[in-house]
Amino acid sequence: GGEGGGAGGGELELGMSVSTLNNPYFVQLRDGAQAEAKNLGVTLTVTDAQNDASQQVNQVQNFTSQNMKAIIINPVDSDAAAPAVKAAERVNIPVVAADRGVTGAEVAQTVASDNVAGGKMAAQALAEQLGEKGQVAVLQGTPGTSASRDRGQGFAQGVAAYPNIKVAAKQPADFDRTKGLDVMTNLIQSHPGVTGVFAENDEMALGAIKALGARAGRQVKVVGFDGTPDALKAVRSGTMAATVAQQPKLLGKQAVEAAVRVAKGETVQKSVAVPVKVVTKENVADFETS
Amino acid sequence: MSADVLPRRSPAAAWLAENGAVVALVVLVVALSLLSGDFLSLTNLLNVGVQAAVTAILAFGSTFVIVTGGIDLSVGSVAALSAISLAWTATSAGLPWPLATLVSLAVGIACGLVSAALIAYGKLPPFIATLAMLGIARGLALVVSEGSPIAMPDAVSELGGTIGAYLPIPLIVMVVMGVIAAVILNRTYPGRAMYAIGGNQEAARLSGIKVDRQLLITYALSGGFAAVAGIVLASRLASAQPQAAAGYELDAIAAVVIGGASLSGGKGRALGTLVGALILAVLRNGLNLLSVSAFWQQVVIGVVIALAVLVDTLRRRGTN
Amino acid sequence: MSADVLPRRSPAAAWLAENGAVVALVVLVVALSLLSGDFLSLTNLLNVGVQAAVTAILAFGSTFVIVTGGIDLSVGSVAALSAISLAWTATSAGLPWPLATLVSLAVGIACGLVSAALIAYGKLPPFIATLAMLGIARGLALVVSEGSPIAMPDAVSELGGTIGAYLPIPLIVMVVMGVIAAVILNRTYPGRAMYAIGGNQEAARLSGIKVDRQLLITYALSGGFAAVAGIVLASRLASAQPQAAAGYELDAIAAVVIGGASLSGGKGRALGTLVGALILAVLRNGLNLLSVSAFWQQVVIGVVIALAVLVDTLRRRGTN
Amino acid sequence: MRGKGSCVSQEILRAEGLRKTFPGVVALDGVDLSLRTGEVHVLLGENGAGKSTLIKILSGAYHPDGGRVLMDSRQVHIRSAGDAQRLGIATIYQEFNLVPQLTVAENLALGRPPRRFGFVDVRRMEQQAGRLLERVGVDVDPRTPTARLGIARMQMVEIAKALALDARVLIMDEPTAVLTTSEVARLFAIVRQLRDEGVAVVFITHHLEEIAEIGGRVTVLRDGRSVAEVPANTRRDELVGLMVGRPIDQQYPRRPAERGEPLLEVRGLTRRGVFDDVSFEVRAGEVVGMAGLVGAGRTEVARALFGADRYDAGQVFVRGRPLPPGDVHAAMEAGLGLVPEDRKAQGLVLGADVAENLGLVTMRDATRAGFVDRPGLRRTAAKVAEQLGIRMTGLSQEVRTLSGGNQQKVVIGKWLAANANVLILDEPTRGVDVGAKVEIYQLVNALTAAGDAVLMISSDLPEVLGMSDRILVMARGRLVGELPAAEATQDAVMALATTETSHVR
Ligand SMILES: Nc1ncnc2c1ncn2[C@@H]1O[C@H](COP(=O)(O)OP(=O)(O)OP(=O)(O)O)[C@@H](O)[C@H]1O
Ligand SMILES: Nc1ncnc2c1ncn2[C@@H]1O[C@H](COP(=O)(O)OP(=O)(O)OP(=O)(O)O)[C@@H](O)[C@H]1O
Ligand SMILES: O[C@@H]1[C@H](O)[C@H](O)CO[C@H]1O
Ligand SMILES: [Mg+2]
Ligand SMILES: [Mg+2]
Repeated sequence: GGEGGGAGGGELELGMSVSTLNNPYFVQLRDGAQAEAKNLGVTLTVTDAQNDASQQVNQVQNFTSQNMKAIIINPVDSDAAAPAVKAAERVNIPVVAADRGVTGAEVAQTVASDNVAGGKMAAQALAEQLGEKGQVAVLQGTPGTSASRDRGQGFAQGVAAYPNIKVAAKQPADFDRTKGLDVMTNLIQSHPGVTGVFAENDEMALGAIKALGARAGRQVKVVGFDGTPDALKAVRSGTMAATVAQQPKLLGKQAVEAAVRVAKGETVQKSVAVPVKVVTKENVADFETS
Repeated sequence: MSADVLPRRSPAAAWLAENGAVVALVVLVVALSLLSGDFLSLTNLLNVGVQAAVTAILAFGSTFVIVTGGIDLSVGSVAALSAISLAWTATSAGLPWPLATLVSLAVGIACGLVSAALIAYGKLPPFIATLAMLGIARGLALVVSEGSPIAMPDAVSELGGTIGAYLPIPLIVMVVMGVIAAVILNRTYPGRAMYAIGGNQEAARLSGIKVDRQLLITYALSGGFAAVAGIVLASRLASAQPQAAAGYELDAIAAVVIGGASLSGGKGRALGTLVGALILAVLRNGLNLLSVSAFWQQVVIGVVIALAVLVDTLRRRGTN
Repeated sequence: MSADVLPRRSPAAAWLAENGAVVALVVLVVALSLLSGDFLSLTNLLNVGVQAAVTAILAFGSTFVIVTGGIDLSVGSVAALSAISLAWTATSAGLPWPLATLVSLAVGIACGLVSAALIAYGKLPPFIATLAMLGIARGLALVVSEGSPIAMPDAVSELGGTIGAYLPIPLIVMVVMGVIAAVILNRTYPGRAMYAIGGNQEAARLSGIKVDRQLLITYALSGGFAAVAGIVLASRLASAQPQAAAGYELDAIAAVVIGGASLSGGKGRALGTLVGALILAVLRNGLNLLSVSAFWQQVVIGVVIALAVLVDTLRRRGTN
Repeated sequence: MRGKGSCVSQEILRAEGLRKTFPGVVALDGVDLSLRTGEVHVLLGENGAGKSTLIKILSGAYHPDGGRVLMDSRQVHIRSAGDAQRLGIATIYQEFNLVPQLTVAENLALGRPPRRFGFVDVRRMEQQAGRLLERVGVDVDPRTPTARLGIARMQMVEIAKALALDARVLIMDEPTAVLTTSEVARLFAIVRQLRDEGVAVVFITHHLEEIAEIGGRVTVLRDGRSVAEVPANTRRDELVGLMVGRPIDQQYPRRPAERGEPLLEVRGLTRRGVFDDVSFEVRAGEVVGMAGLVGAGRTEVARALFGADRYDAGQVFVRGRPLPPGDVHAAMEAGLGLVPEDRKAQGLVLGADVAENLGLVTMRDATRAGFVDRPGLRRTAAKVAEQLGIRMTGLSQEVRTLSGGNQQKVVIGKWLAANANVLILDEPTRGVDVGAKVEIYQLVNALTAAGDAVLMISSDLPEVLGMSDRILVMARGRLVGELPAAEATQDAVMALATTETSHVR
């Protein structure tokens, strides 16, 4: 980390477009970014694209109107972010991508956790919990979002290594806790033999745990994704077997750091992979304070 | 009076004719029972009831509004704000839970009153007034919660559970709210006034109905019902979420309209609304049981909603 | 019979009186210019125009529907499906882009025709028919794209760019579509029939207007406009996304209603709709420029929408 | 111009055994009608007899369940309004079929605007509209939004709209119900001219005196059957007998009551541009009639004093106590009641049933602790319906599906139960058949005998003359005179009504 160049940072203005704040994960990402901005003495304006790629383009456009010195984009969709990034580049404003990459345009730095890798790790974690055999259900995120796509793909790759694990059902629950609850409730009816659940985010995992009731953590192992505070609590209490923790605060912090440096004309690494880590009961304490 | 009165239909037939959505629901249930062996179990049917509860309660509230010829787009947001208010006042402000629950209801009602004031005194179209409230309530829910879920007090979370081993409380709450809605609509002055206003606002006014005041009551009821829905929703999750129930307004309105109400007002019944909400819940439940793929689900839901109402309108034309 | 006609107001005053949203827009622009130094630059104003374009084009299409007293909830989904159709036929099916564009328009129009058939022949309420189409079109977009974005053909993506260094093409498309909408509404038989149907459907029918056929035209236009909006949207992103424009139906309807139309039909103008769409775009742009915090933005947008329409209704009451 | 007699009139349209049922009711049950060129054929029948249903079949709005229609001796199937237009049948419906949001010109050209290069030719449309309006003698700018017209001028626009079709068969369903004497004269002149040009006119009216004046033959409908075809000069009581099945001895059975204290006092009521300095009083036991030409402002005064509209100056007292302006509820509490002139727009909840509508005004009083005594309201409704002889399948029939005259009875009926002390009746017998009119007049008598008061606005001069104790005449927003019943004649009233005063409008 470090101060990133010392004096004269006071007037520096940065813009950050977050894909959505309707999710605690991104709230943490924002919090990390804001804390770091305060720490570095720069002004950070955060906007919420409400999961709408075109609104995000608008917001980046507006940042250019405001002459921001650098822009952090947390893409709603990796492909769709390219025109926004290009627009910023045209007026020579450097862009840092956070949490998700941008395909089809150059950014100064990508600070991200790898969702495909995360999906694979989730498969491994779940397999371990299940003794490498059994039926699993997958709760999918909002159809068509890159996070759902990538995690689903990673999980499928990962689970392929375990011939005795069968994916019995895949149903969308839109990254939403209530839907996670309802869909899981229904899946228990049609697939009573399910012993493992992979939810593409923690919100759905927490809903699924509600649906499973006392069976969660005992007969049925649930693995989530994100590492939100509620999920960490669930991991500690044993109802959630594991979650693939992203480190949203760290992502936000590093993105701001990088943005400040590129704004001052320094060069930065093309990509920083913020590791995703599997959180289980054993190591949950390491995450709870971060 | 002419003697040429045709033979009257039996009461059951008359009831069916007015509640045509019932036919669609029955068809759906039969079809799903045949397609999926898991569907027709007691547990699953109770599940469906629970899953319908939040939408149904929101929809009962929307029924009042739609009967007056209005629309309430804010119910999902108001539900979230009310739940957040409960959890926040109980947790951060340390209020005892019964008080926190009252606060939550008051917040819901207040939201309804603000919308109604904009409509009655500001002469805003209900669509705009409640669209504004949709944004305001959702924003406030996010502001209060700082974007993160807040745990619900345990006592309130019981609401998400069961009585004994089986009987789910959300189901009971749904039925109770449905009965309240039916009684209000059928038996009380405000309820009857809603039909008059929705049927012909000017005629209602010239008949001495205080339209403005009745609209306040109507939207306050919608807000109050939304608060109850929000509390039930949060209890099921044991956590109040600022983004909860986003987009539920369309489901609620759809339930009311599938249940036979008209968006131009003057028509609608609580029982119809319940059937509408059940159709939506049965549909989603069934698609899960049948493991329909994520992408196709939306297509199927769309087609079935259209068919369900089509059955009704075609049948109605048949009898006429 | 006497010449009981009130003195006519001057044309400018009459225009203002009918397009009250203009006043709200002007107030908003002045306020934002004072509050933010960045607002009143040419670049920013062009940005606002571009940002309004998609909503405005969808809203022009919705204006037709709303004038007939209907509602079209499917415009966002249809926009996405049309864009996906274009990208898919151009990429996977290898169609040349002009043909792919035609396919895309045809898909939009077909969606509108299906909704209209359900309404006109199936007697479904427009809310239900288009809610069904909302699900169907979105689902098909996901099915065709398998959930992933598809790159737009480069030639079409140019639409998202500028003519020369400054003039954004989406802005031009918006203006052209607006003019087309205005001409259709004011000068063509289908346009005038829309007002007649929305004003008094029975009178329209008894005057020999083929209501069913005109509804087909109306919703086909809405679908066609949605396709254009979808293409513009995808061009701006250089990628057709199955999730694009989700929820835009509410923005589109809001733009139409803010622009002075009534959801009960018979009223509405293309120019008003444009102003409505601009108000929404200016508002979002301004709040970004003012760095209003994300959670508060929704609150502020809600309040300003209510105020904008309130200004209009109060002013109108003043003049009457 | 060909004379009436010299015209070789031949049958142009023939209906045989028409039958039409609605759920729960047989509206037509074997109706025959024969229509010749160059005749005015009157359809006569009680409210709900099936007149409107019959003409709606001829105009393509309804499809018959049985029977057939022949034109020029060939069977035709009229499936839509378009079919009827092509066959040369134009219809003026009992209920307005105008689009309030559109201009007068557009309504006149509704469904077939003139086009140029595929676009609507607004200029030509407005010119054509101007000519049509001139023909029916209505002085409005074709660009006026139709919603701004009063009800009478809307009727004239409807008439102009039908004339625009240059039809061979012109059907008019109670066109005179909302017109005043001078407009009726104007309309008759037009009808005679059309007749002489060979147009076949079907004319429905409840004003029996109009029959001899304009009609040639009369077909009488009763309970959905055609019971007689008689010449128009048939004696009035004979017509009534055919129609109602019993004699009616006195058309205007006013029994003056003892006059008491003033119940309603209006002082200096003014609304700028609409009415000016209107003052009058109505005493207990009195029926005060209010006459005037269309647009004189009678309706506006009535609505303002009832609190339905605002006013700029003046005051209203009931039993000496001032009423707060613009408060319908307060006016009702004080004992006022208003039967509005436009039943569809202001009087009825069309989608609700008869019981619901009849209980609308009394619902508040039937409420205990928030709960409405609906069975009680229903009992009252049944009584009122019986009293007024409302023809319906039952109290649960949707008001929308009642015949026009029966709808009007419902509007009046809902105030009967309310025990208003001062009842304002705005065009109360519009569209009501002769038998039912007498019923309504008896009710007026009963009210005044009980010490209540009635303010009766009517464009039906014989009715005002026959039923009022005192007649106020309005012209152009001012009260221009008052005539005691004894001195009032049609001529005296008309002389006052056409007084040239300075406009307030
Ligand atoms: N759509 C409908 N549904 C049910 N009943 C109807 C419908 N239309 C008409 N009726 C019934 O048919 C009968 C005949 O009605 P119609 O309107 O033809 O009477 P009318 O002779 O024109 O009476 P009026 O003089 O009052 O206008 C009435 O009893 C009426 O209630
Ligand atoms: N300047 C004007 N421009 C347009 N319309 C007008 C104007 N002045 C009056 N009118 C219309 O004329 C109508 C006046 O006729 P109205 O029927 O209300 O009067 P009235 O005295 O009650 O006559 P009646 O009862 O015979 O119809 C008003 O309702 C209004 O719609
Ligand atoms: O990465 C994020 C988080 O996992 C969130 O829970 C859902 O949206 C995804 O894009
Ligand atoms: Mg009739
Ligand atoms: Mg009048």
